[in-house]
Amino acid sequence: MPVIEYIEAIRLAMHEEMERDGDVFVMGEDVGLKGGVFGTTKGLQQQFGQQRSIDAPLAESAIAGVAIGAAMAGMKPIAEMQYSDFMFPATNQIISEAAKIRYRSNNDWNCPLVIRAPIGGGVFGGLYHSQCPESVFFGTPGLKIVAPATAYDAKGLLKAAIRDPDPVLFFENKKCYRLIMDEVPDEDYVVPIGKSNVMREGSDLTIIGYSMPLHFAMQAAEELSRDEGIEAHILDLRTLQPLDQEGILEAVVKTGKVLIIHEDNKTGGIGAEVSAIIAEHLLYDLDAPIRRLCGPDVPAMPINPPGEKHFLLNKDKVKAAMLELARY
Amino acid sequence: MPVIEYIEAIRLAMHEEMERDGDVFVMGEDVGLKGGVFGTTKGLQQQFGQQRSIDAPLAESAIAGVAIGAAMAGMKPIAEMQYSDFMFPATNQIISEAAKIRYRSNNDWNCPLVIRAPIGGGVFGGLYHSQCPESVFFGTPGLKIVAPATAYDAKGLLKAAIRDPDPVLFFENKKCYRLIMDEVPDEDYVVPIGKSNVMREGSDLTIIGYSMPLHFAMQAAEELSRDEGIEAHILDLRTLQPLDQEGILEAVVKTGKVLIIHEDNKTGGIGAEVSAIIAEHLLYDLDAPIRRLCGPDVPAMPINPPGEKHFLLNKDKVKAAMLELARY
Amino acid sequence: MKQAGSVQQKLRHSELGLSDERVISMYKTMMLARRFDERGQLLQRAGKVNFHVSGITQEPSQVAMGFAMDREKDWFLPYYRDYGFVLSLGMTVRDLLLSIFAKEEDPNSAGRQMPGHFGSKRLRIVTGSSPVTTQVPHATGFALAAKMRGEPSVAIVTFGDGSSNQGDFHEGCNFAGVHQLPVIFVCENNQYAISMRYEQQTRGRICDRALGYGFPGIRVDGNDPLEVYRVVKEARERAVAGQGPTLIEIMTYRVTAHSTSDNDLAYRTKEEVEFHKSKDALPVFRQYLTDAGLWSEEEEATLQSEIRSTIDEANEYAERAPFQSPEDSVRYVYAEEGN
Amino acid sequence: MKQAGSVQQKLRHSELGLSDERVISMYKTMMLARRFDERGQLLQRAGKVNFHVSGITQEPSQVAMGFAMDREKDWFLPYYRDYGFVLSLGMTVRDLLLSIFAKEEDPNSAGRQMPGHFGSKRLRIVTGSSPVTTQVPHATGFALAAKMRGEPSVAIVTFGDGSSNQGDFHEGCNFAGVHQLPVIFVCENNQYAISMRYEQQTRGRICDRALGYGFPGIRVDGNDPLEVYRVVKEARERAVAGQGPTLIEIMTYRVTAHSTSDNDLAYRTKEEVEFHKSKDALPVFRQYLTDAGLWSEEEEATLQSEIRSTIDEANEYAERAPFQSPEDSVRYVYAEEGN
Ligand SMILES: Cc1ncc(C[n+]2csc(CCOP(=O)(O)OP(=O)(O)O)c2C)c(N)n1
Ligand SMILES: Cc1ncc(C[n+]2csc(CCOP(=O)(O)OP(=O)(O)O)c2C)c(N)n1
Ligand SMILES: [Mg+2]
Ligand SMILES: [Mg+2]
Repeated sequence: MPVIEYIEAIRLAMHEEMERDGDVFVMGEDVGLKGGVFGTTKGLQQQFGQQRSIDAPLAESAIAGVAIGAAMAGMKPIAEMQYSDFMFPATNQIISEAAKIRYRSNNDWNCPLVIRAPIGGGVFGGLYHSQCPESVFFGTPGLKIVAPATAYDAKGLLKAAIRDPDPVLFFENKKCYRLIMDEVPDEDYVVPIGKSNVMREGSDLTIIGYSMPLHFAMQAAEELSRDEGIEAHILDLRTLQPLDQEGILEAVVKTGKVLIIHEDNKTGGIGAEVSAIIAEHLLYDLDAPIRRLCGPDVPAMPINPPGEKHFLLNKDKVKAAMLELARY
Repeated sequence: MPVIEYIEAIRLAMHEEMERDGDVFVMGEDVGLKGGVFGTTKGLQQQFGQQRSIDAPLAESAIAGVAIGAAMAGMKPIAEMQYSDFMFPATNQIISEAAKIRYRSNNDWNCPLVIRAPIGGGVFGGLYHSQCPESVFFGTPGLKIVAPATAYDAKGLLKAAIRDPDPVLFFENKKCYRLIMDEVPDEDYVVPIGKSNVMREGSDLTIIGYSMPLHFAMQAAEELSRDEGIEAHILDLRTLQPLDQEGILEAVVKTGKVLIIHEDNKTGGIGAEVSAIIAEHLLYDLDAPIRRLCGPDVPAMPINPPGEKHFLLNKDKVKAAMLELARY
Repeated sequence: MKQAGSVQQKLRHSELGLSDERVISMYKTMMLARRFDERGQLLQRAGKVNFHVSGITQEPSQVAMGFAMDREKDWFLPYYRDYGFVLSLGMTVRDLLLSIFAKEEDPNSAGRQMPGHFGSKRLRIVTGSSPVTTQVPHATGFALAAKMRGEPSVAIVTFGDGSSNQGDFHEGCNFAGVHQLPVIFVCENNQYAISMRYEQQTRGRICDRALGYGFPGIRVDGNDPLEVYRVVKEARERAVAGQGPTLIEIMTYRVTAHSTSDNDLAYRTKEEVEFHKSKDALPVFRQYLTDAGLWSEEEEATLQSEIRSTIDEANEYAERAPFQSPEDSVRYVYAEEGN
Repeated sequence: MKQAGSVQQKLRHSELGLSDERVISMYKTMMLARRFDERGQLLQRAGKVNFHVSGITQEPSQVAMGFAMDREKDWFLPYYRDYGFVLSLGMTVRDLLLSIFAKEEDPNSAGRQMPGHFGSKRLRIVTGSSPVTTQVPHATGFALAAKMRGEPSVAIVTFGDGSSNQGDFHEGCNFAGVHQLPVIFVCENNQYAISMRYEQQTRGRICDRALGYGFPGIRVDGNDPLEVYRVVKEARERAVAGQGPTLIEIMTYRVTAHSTSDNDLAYRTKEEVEFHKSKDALPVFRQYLTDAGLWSEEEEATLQSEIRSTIDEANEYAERAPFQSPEDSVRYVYAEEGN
């Protein structure tokens, strides 16, 4: 199976879905001739033309709102937000509109929309090119939210999102774009929305997370296995909304010790809900308090290197937390 | 001490602070001559003039954004969002701007802004006049969020919010406006932001919540005490951001059984964070799984009476959950 | 105006390409909207429903809009006062009463949303929400879809004067201008946004904003429905011909309170309201038909009694109809299996 | 243009009320901005810093803006290309280099934000962010505060052409129009928003949008800094006199890539860029001073060497300066005790 970059997996998913279905199109700032500021939509305009790879004016509420209209009309838009930090002007369109169209019309209308937005730091982007906006949208029923950590999942989840009849926020991690490469089959496949994935089997402690930090956990797990004989069980949520409750509980039961990790700041993050689900359903199976290792509760990460490093998770921080929990 | 309505407490707080400090002003749609759609700002324009009770064009991002500018210039604006459902167009101004001004300028600038927004249902307002938007803003460091349940707290917290040097979202419950009346002293006082309040002492189970549903819990607690001899300990969070961790943990230790209640839907709500805090710090003090009783995970409540009733918490639903937990 | 020049006036609708039947049908629809609206107010006052929002005096131009469009091909994004508009698109008074009573059979939302929140895929009426102006970019999106598919559909969207100050107005118009999309933006300028007079909302003319987006902006008298018809029809023709969007500002006046929850005399005088009531286009339109020899006292009497019985029946039906069950009221958050 | 009419031109700045010293100082500031900007590019190419965003060719009009305002009274809300603007307001090259190197002593953000995100309360420069156009309503808010307090302050805010399509532009302008606030909205139309040409962003003229808000909108040639000075000064006078806002569209061109992360030849030609480089206002302005007898080769040489050593020193200082400590980098989320 070919090994490809995470960003290439995203590009391929769009490319294949646009070939497969004439209703699929991409829209966003600079997505056309330039192919996006990260190059994610490169080549799409050349192949599919300006009508299906639309350079949109610099106005995120319109990008979302126009895409919502087109989706209600039966198209399948993929709206790109240049950085997830810049999707907040579209919040009203996403929360008041996209999320509520099916419900408010009693199933008469629906909104098969995908909004792609790069999340995460570590690229010296500072306060407004590094954020994780998950918590803003997580509490809104009617939205689905996915956040892949691997190229395989990126491609399969994006395809599933495009085919989904409801609005899906697709949070791709910009640090993963060129850093993460893995095997991706040539054949068509989807990764089902709503299913978590066990990345590593283990019996000593369970790590639950999503997106980039899982790679730190995987590296740390290898070292802990080799050096300490500690075996971590690692669960990739992949879908944040709806959370895979069953998958979470299974992963917890395996070890009885849970560390939740994400880059988004701790308070009000996805980790809180994961922890609450566990505390509601598996309290008596726990051998240690539920730990969360997340970004600090500050508005965003600074651009200067020591500040950025201090903010972000990395292998060493995750490993230390894992070790501490394993020894608990 | 005079007993006054919750809405009157809010009006009085604004009135007194405007008298006290010439930099304080209110701004929003219809806040002037009409005195707001609920009457919350009634009389302010008459007393303080059009310049300090400003009718703003129908544009929430400007209401927030202009208020932010004025706040940075040293004024103390109270921006009113007509319904919290309509504050989403201002999300970018609130999250990207108000919340980050102090941090991004390394303490050079700050933003002493209050945004008032009525939350909650039960007024036959349907999907877009009933929502609880807490979860959208809760995960954003740099914001403070308060949500009073009583007239006393409404007045004291609003005064504290107006005097606070940082942006505060003040979520007033529209169902409480005329339904909730309690003793409010004539003298100036503030309720400190960040401090929860024990509404009722008890030893059998702990209820943690905020805003309107606490009144259901109080009624249910009385009945349970009288009929079943069950004594509930009830904690009003009052401030949602920053959460009073110490207060929460103290309340939990009292009984070892926790029921968290709020009207906002369950997934991703404030209750998740409260539960996660407990699961992280007091796991071994718990005698039962942590329960959450919240709005269902649907986009918003319907306008038709049976649908609204089905969506909302009430005394009976809370009582049933309390009883079940007490008997656990 | 009514007496003199009637021979000339007789021709106005024909000149616009409106047959006698169509112009009569326009009048009937306006009257139906008016009577429905009055019933809504009555029901609220009688405590039978919680809430009503009125479009009285805005109906003539709303109906004119509807008649200027193509019900089979176009897309409609009305706002909450548009009873006249949606009635001209095929929604029935029964549908509207089911919505007022918030009953399950309400095609707009099964009684989930407030009245005035229209939506019916069958009628190509796009589901709307309460936060104002969000529908403007949606209309642009429908127009984009039509253009991409090569369909001769035009999207028409309405909103209030106050609502035109939302960012979404600007963004939705500008996008449509850049891509020259087949969409008509209609501002029903009734000179108030709840308590706020037009001058408190903006110092510009709304129609002038089109200039900044590179397409025509036209102001039209809402009390002249035939002129509204003409302007909308021309805008539609431009749109279909690939000449892009048009912004139309219909000058009208809100004679009722903002809604049944509002007391408008707290911020304006009875005299001001009475003045505008006296300019009501409905009797003028009837006079036009009469002068044109198309309408008589008898026909008026028959119409009124027909409308009354239609509304009475619908009212009774809607009042008796069941609410959506609580179990069903939490359905359709996402597609269900087999959807 | 350079030779002929020089006698007449000699008077231009004096006619505008600019003293010889001031107009020379303007030139020096433009040149300082240019050389600083070039250093920024160099540092990025040398791998010393990660990122630079350039304002080259936009500085002459930026400096003109700064000089037309009152540094003691007004409020300044620049956008990320405004080096010329902030240098004319009292920010130093050392401040800017500290920001480029993201060092603790950077007055803008202590090295927290990207370069080009200005802010200094002392200099009345309002802290800015990356999401474009959010500063427009802020400027309106500063103007509102000035009006409420009866202070003779004017807020001036800049933004790009692409950014003028955000809802916040519309909302911020309209609010200011309604309340006739002392604010100047300046669009630096450099004809690109990253890769997107002006025509892909809007079909209208940005200056025309003012009409819809009820205040004047003026388009001015950015390569004519004295004209920019005149227009901004007049707008300021109108503002102080209580006559409300002005929208100014400065026509310019972005000759560099969007930022050092962008490859502009993917979407435009070298020829197009060269054509606009040839219209650079900086040498023209120098010629103007020379023709006016205010500037010589020797003065130019001195200026260049002064600037070089200023920049070199600042560069060295900034490069050596410490970063904010990780512990401090998480401070100031909220006010700290005693704040
Ligand atoms: C985003 C948003 N903010 C506030 C409201 C509350 N609201 C409902 S109608 C209205 C006034 C609308 O005025 P206008 O656009 O002129 O329409 P009209 O009611 O006059 O027809 C307001 C402020 C809302 N529905 N949505
Ligand atoms: C809300 C938002 N969306 C997207 C971006 C990413 N972005 C940064 S600059 C830019 C283009 C701005 O163009 P323009 O306003 O013309 O200013 P210029 O860079 O040309 O000076 C974009 C899209 C952003 N900063 N903010
Ligand atoms: Mg109106
Ligand atoms: Mg530009």
